[in-house]
Amino acid sequence: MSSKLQREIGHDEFDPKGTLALITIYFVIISVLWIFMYFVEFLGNDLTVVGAIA
Amino acid sequence: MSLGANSGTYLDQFPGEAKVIRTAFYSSFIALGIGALMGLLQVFHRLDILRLIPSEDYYSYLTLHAVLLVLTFSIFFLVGVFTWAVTTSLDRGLEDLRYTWGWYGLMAVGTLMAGVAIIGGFFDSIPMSAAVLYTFYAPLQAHPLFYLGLALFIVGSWLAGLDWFRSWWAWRSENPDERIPLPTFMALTTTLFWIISSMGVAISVVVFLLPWSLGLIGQVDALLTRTLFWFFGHAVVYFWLMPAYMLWYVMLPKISGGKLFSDPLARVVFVLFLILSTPTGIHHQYLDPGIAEGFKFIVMVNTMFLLLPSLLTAFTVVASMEHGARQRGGTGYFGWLRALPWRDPVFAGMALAGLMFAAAGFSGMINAGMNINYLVHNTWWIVGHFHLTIGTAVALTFMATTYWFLPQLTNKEIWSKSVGLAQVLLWFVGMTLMSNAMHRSGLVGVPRRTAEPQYSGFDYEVAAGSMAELNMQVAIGGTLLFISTLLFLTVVVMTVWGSKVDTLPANGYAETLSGPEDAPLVLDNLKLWTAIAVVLVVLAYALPLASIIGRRGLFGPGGSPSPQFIDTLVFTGQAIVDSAVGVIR
Amino acid sequence: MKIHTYEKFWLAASMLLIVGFILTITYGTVGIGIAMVDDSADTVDPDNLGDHPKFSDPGVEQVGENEYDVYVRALQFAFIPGDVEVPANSTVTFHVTSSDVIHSYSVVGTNANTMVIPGEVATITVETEEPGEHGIICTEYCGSGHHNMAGKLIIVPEDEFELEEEQ
Amino acid sequence: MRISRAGLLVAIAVLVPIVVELRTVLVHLGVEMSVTETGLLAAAMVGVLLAWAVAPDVRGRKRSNGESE
Repeated sequence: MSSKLQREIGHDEFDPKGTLALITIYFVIISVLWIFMYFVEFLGNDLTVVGAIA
Repeated sequence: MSLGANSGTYLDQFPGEAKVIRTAFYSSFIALGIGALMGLLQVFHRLDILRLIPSEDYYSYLTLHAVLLVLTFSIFFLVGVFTWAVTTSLDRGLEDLRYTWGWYGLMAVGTLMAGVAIIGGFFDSIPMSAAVLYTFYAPLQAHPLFYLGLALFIVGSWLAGLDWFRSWWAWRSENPDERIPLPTFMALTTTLFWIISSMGVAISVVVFLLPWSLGLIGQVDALLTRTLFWFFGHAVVYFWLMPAYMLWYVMLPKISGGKLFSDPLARVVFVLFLILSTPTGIHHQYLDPGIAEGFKFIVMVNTMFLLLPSLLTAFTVVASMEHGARQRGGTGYFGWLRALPWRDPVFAGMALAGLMFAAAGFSGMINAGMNINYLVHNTWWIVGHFHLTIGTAVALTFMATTYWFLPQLTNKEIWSKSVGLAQVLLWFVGMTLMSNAMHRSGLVGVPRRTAEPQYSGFDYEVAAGSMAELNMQVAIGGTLLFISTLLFLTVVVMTVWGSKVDTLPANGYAETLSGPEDAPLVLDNLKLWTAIAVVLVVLAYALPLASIIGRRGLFGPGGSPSPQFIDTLVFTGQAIVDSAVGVIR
Repeated sequence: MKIHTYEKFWLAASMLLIVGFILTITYGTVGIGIAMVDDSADTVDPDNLGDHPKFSDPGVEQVGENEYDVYVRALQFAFIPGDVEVPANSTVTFHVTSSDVIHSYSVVGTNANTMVIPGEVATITVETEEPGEHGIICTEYCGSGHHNMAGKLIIVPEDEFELEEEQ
Repeated sequence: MRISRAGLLVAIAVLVPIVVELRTVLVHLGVEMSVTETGLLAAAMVGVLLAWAVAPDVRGRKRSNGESE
């Protein structure tokens, strides 16, 4: 395995910027989907007001 | 982590333990094969493509599929993985292999008993059945053999946990000042919450269901046994998931060519799972009458916070892969992804399993939401969700790592890495098609757990495409998954058939960028975390359980009256929760 | 304990996400008024539903100007009554109980959905709007004939609605 | 090749969920695609991916991973 290593990167010189980029994209997708699922799919569904005792 | 002194494969290091792990793995793969076949038959039956048996018997397929895959396949595999993790990271064999074979035997006998009871359901001539599905909600009743088998299986898994603890205790007495090695830490924390949570199902089975199925007691309470089931039923999900997490933490970075980003955070994550896994089960009962809304809300808050360790894991694991990729020459914001060892099915399978788990995380967030549960409860959406979690995050990780474990356990080279790669990709594509269609079907109201989702008198209103097309997606996806399973089993059999080589890499796991020396000592205080876990479980469950017993008696309405002290407890508790909820609303 | 800056950022984002989810749900409860099925109804004896004032003869009854109560008994493998007819633009409260095992009462493709547990009366209230038809199914596995357990919710225009004669 | 053959295969597999989900998203935005159209789109995307993979790397970076194994 080590034979394929081109360089050694230690803790202090490693900034996982690719991870940050990926995970930010994930965050955005999740947030948008949550809003869509809750406010459009769920609240927009028929017979929505379940429970509220009149 | 100093494994240099003891190089060689796992089989070279621990031949006796290797044999136990191998046997556990083979047991797990047999379950996988039968379970996958049941899955394929189910898909064809539900979609009315091919119905080999009457729909009344479909539920025996379903029970067998679920029990074999989520309990037998996953748990037999994970006891093997944890045994590997503990022995490797402590660098010492198990204390007594006869004891180890004892718990393996108990689990195997338990599985056989439950399996026989379920298979009896297919034959009229056998006076036995257990078409109660994996959740076995009373008053649906199974043959006593089913409950007994289940109990033995669970006791076997507890004894396995004790085995790992025995190793750790012995190691600790010789190394009093050392930190618990990370893989052992992970196995121990998982064992702890597994024992806490499976108390619920053990009480349900041993105190209520087994005596009832034997005719010793006249009736059992549907809501109480159901609540006890879910006491265990959500934590068991994490019991399956934790070994996959462990492999992502300790194996994936190494295979990517890097190091684990942070040992301390990995410990934090496992501690969070220990304390939060169990007091969340009621979120499976959001739509149950007989449980107050306040209890449901509290459990939702716990469940939402349980997202935290998974979100942290996503970061740490991806960062570890990125570290590997950059050490291999990867650059850029996304370009580094190309420098990862995609050719290796161990890596590709685990990485894709992780990717699918990110999607599963989203449907899990929806499932965790209290009122939005009205939309998805008991629909096919849920099935889509857990085929991404247990069915991919866990199953695909287990299959992929088998390509690493099997050579370690047999000293034989994997038969074909190319077939292995094809297998994991096929799983990924098949599951994409199947689970996407399941989620979407669920949103238009297609139910789970039914032999015939086709009803006369109404149609499902599909937003995108058509029902036929969604069904086709499930059929194709299910078929690809079955083919993938066959490929996997082929690789396993051919590998085991092969001859030994001595060119295999040595046993080991990933090193860390930030090691345990950076982790506060308190993280290793298992007694403290267990105590906190128990307190949280009591807080989350004492009142709902007392309330159920207070309202319904121990054996259900019509049964015995409830003990006096429970009524008092419920009255006080209810008042507290009501006022707390009053503040929230 | 060293935590990388990016990881701290992600930790904060994760907490934001979690709190955001909880706030959304709370908004649904407080702002929209979505209530969960709960334990407010008294328990019943599933073995003697025949003696129950309502469940002995389940069906639709009018309880207010635009308010209706629907009593439904779920059993292996049917709902009694199977078809439920209610007027549009009214408030309908379903009271559902089981005389044998656990079932569900789920109006297909809507949010009207509850578990039905022997001994408990699941109570959910919905506001009907447009006339139309929905399937009602049991979504909780309840035995070998589970897939046959279905009914229909028929929402009729207010002026066409009339209560069936009591038998 | 800018990417290993195995990497390319994985990339094609990852395209599957992207296409499937894209189609679901588009429907909600009012664009309906038939199965055939989806298939064509997928084929086109695979084509683009292949073209990108085979085209010489303009920056001329040396890649080390991949099919050499």
